Amino acid sequence: MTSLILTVRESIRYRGRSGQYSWLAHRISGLAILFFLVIHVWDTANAFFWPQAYAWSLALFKTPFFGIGEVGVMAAVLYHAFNGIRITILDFKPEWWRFQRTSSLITWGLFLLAFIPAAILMLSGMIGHCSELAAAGDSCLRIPAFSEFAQYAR
Amino acid sequence: MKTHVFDAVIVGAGGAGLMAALYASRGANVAVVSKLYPTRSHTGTAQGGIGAALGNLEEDRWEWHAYDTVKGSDYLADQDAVDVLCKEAIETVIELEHMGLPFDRLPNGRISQRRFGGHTNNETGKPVMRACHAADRTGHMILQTLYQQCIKNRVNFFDEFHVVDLLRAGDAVRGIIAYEIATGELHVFHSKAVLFATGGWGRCWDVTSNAHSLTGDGTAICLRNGVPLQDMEFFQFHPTGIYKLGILITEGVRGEGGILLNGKGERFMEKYAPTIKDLASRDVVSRAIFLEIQAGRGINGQNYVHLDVTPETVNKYLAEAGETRRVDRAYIESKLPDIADFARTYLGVDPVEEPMPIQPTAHYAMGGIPTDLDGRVILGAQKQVLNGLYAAGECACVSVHGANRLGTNSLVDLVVFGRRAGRHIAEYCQGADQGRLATGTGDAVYGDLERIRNGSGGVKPYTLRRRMQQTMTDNVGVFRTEATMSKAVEDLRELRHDYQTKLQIDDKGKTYNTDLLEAWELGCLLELAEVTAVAACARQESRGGHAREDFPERDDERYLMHSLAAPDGRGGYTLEYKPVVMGRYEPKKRVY
Amino acid sequence: MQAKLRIRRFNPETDKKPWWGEYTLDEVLRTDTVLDLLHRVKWEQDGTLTLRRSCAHGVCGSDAMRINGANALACKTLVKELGVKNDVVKIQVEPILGLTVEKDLLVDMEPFFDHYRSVMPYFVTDTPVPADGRERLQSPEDRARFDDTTKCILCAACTTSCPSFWADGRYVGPAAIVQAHRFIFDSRDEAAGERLDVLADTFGVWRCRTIFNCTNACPREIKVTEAIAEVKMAITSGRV
Amino acid sequence: MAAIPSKTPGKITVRRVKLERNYERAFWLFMRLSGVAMLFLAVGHMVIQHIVNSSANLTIQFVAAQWSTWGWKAFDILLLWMAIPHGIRGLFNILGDYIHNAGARRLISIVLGVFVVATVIWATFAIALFDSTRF
Ligand SMILES: Cc1cc2nc3c(=O)[nH]c(=O)nc-3n(C[C@H](O)[C@H](O)[C@H](O)COP(=O)(O)OP(=O)(O)OC[C@H]3O[C@@H](n4cnc5c(N)ncnc54)[C@H](O)[C@@H]3O)c2cc1C
Ligand code: HEM
Ligand code: SF4
Ligand code: F3S
Ligand code: FES
Repeated sequence: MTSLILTVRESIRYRGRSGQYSWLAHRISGLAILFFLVIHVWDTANAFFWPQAYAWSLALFKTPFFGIGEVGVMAAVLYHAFNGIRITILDFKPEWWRFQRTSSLITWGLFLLAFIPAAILMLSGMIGHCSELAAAGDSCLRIPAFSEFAQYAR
Repeated sequence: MKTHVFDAVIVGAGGAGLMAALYASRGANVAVVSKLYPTRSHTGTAQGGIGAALGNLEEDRWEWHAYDTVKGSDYLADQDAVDVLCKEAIETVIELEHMGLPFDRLPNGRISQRRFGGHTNNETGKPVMRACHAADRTGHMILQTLYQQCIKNRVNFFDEFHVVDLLRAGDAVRGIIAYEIATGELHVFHSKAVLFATGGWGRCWDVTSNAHSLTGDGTAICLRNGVPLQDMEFFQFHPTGIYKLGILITEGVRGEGGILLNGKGERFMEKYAPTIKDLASRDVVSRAIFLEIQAGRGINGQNYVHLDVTPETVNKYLAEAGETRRVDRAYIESKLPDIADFARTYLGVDPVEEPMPIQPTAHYAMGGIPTDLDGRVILGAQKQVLNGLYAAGECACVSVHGANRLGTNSLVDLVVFGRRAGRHIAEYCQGADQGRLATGTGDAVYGDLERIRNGSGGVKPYTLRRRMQQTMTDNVGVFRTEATMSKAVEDLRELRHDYQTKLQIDDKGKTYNTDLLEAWELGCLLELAEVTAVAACARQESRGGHAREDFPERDDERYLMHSLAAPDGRGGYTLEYKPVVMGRYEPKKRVY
Repeated sequence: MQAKLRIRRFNPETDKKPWWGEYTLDEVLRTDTVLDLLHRVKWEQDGTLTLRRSCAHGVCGSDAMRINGANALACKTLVKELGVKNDVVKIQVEPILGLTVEKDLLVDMEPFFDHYRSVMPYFVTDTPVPADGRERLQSPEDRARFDDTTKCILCAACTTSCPSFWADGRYVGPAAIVQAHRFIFDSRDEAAGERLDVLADTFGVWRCRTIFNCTNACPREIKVTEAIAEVKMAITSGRV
Repeated sequence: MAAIPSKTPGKITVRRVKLERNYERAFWLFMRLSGVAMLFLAVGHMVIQHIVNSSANLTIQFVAAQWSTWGWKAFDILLLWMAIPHGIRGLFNILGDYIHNAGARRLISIVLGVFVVATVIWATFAIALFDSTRF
């Protein structure tokens, strides 16, 4: 535990360069994706085992709270993917070590390039969904009731 | 006090100590005691190369190497020892290669060699490629390789144990006392044999290439224990230290074609050494630089000259000399990477683009603990052997360097005589018996250390050290006179008195008390500085590294002799002399 | 110029916890090294300040410490590199991380050297020496393969800058891998397999997450991460 | 004498070494290979599911339509087989950095191992047996 505290504190205090921040971001994004993925997998499996729960969860995920989380997952996946490829390349091409800074910058650049449009599309989709519901007198903030999906009960 | 029992104790883990340890441990149970982690030893800073007449690039013979060494020594070296040095240099360098030392290579796969000051082809008088090297970190590779071999052979190390005394019982040796730096505890190492390999004492001077830890401890301990010190007046000033800092710029720079230039842009070494110019031996070049500066021809009239290794300049002079070889940036960077790094870091100068400001720097102790060819310490003019006591490396004086050491010869000295001493120790320990320790062992040093710890005179060791370094630099430097040296002796007397009576340190603790140890080391420096000044004062001639304005000529009639300095019992030092071992080479006037 | 130093102090005999000592020095030059300043503090102000040092020009590896947040050798870090503002330079000095602090800036190096020793850092061969009694031959190209890693001075700046090492001191660390690399890629050496077996284990090269702090900390400018990656490749491909 | 070339490919001596089998190396490689595979699978999945078809429109019918072809089923199963072991191994690496007790480590590896197997089997069944005609 002490080593965890030390590492976390010093990973912020130590004046490292691009690689240190890339590593922190990679680690955090990896954990975030995993957290989401595990829920997602078990949830999706319900499509077969317990369709009612699955359908309900799909509706639940459309609320803005989850919508924003989804944008976060998108950010995590994109960064983690690009940076993972960067690490892999540096491991397999030792002599490219000298691009440590350039490669980090490229990774962040690619990430932004991919993420900004993705975020805009995702957020506009979400806003569209909310305004549709608002027009119909409903609210996208309303948490759907489980019973609404009884039609999918096994 | 903890007691350890070993056959032999090696004090110091530089090149000499480790080589001796490797050999001694083949036949005896050995402990290596060092105040630094072995890889921190100053051997690691040696740059240019190790000399051996391998003849990998051009014809070379060990006899030529021997002649160059004797000539370089200004005929003060013992020629039997020089023969051993130069002959065994070849097999020892090969042995180092077999231990894995990564020398630079020639296209045909052999060890690469370069030129170095004072090393010549005896037939043509031209510089010869004799210095075997691993870029400009030859010493680093030697130190690493020897340490690696020690690990492989499971040598016992006591790292960060500071040796403070030698244990003698009449004409035999009983071991040493060491201060464990981590805990402040004293340890007795009870042994049949002791080898000192504690390196030099350049810290007596202000501008020096030597590490902070080079304080001559082993040499001073021997002096205190009745070993007269040999040829202490001969201390080498290396011509090319970084201006003000003293950090060494290897002679290898000139070996690769670097040129010394004065304030007028002249290659002044043409005047002082017409044949081999910038590659003359060190004393000659240091004096030349000093004279140029004195004549106002330093750069902008200041106390330094330029060392120029820019491809432009080097190629110009190569062309002038009719050589076909040319250098470029890549070449300089690959042959002198560390030098380039030092210049960039400490001078802010890129040596490939600009010349480097340099001045002579206190560098190497030719004198020290007198030994025979097997590293056994010998006492006085009668050359009586002190059984079980050995010395090797810079702290010892075999003497192969005489009045002036040639570049690359120290590393040879370390490994050749370290090896011989190690072998002899292994043999000696088989026969000798352990003896008994006297009661009260260690009380005296304990008292000394306590006195330093509890001193309350209000004078910090640092103040005394500064004053010592100042007086040594001003008065016992490249050029000396009766007046300056007497002044130095006087100053040093006073400093030693202050050291005894007024010293005060801040750290009274046990754990890692480096304050205390620095003060203890200062005691060694003060003694060695005074011995140096006294011996220098008495030698009324100029020879090698000892250049007197009042006696500018060499005087073979009176002084073709080794000096031996010992305490006179009244707080000062007396001198006696012993003859030099001559051989094939008769003293001649030294011209380069 | 003036220097304001904050030095992490700890004396096990008197202190329960480390504390910050603050010192001001005048007449500091832009070309002074941090070691020069620490010496001035020790010699002029407080002799109890404790650190290791020897050569004072970056080749003995004694004085790795954390200067303004990142590892470096005190004797190779010049005041002018540390951001002089209005003729004042602020310098913060701490011991290196991940090894036990014994006193002030001085840490226990034993675990570090244990890792070093664990990778067989010595030349091994069964091939007899050449019959002519001369050197083993090696082409300049083969020699060049491990040139970079022969420069290591075992200062520990790299290992103690590595977050993986902070997390678990059993990771052999970049310095030991650099030392192993020096032998693995030496065409004369014959124990590459054994060293690679050590390094392929749980606390070997895989703990390196390509963070590059080591490369950036190395005062000898060794391409540490490159060397580690070459070792990883040697293990994956079975070729050296 | 020429400068030492920094690298002359082709002229260096390359030797083969025999190494012990080592699962650490296998995992390390797996992390990288699965990573490369997932660059297409996971990123593709994210783009298709969350952008091309905004998740605002995502319904169980949509999923059913996708899983009516074996191609899509295979895509998702492959992603599953990559992502769960990759992520859990990653988690184990992180935990392993901070948990030094050998026993605790073994326990964690067992728990995580069981979790991977259970998750992968459960979800694989779900996808494979999913019957689109029901929706
Ligand atoms: C910058 C520089 C460059 C040089 N370049 C060259 C060159 O190119 N070629 C060449 O031939 N020579 C060169 N020399 C000279 C040569 O390097 C040294 O003379 C030689 O390395 C000395 O080695 P040593 O083994 O005697 O001692 P060192 O390597 O100095 O080691 C001394 C050892 O003694 C230990 N020690 C000291 N005091 C105590 C104590 N009280 N208790 C316990 N242990 C103690 C230390 O810990 C250390 O391990 C150079 C010297 C310098 C300074
Ligand atoms: C999209 C493509 C992906 C790529 C290219 C990729 C690549 C990588 C690589 C190369 C590593 C190893 C890092 C190292 O050992 O230093 C890694 C670690 C990790 N990955 Fe991924 N990955 C991807 C997707 C995922 C997914 C989907 C998850 C979640 C399930 C995930 C979770 C993790 C975790 C938790 C780590 C450990 C992080 C660490 O050790 O700091 N990754 N990834
Ligand atoms: S690799 Fe560099 S930083 Fe690491 S120990 Fe060696 S010299 Fe120091
Ligand atoms: S900092 Fe550490 S993670 Fe690797 S690249 Fe260097 S060893
Ligand atoms: S004191 Fe030798 S590396 Fe700094």
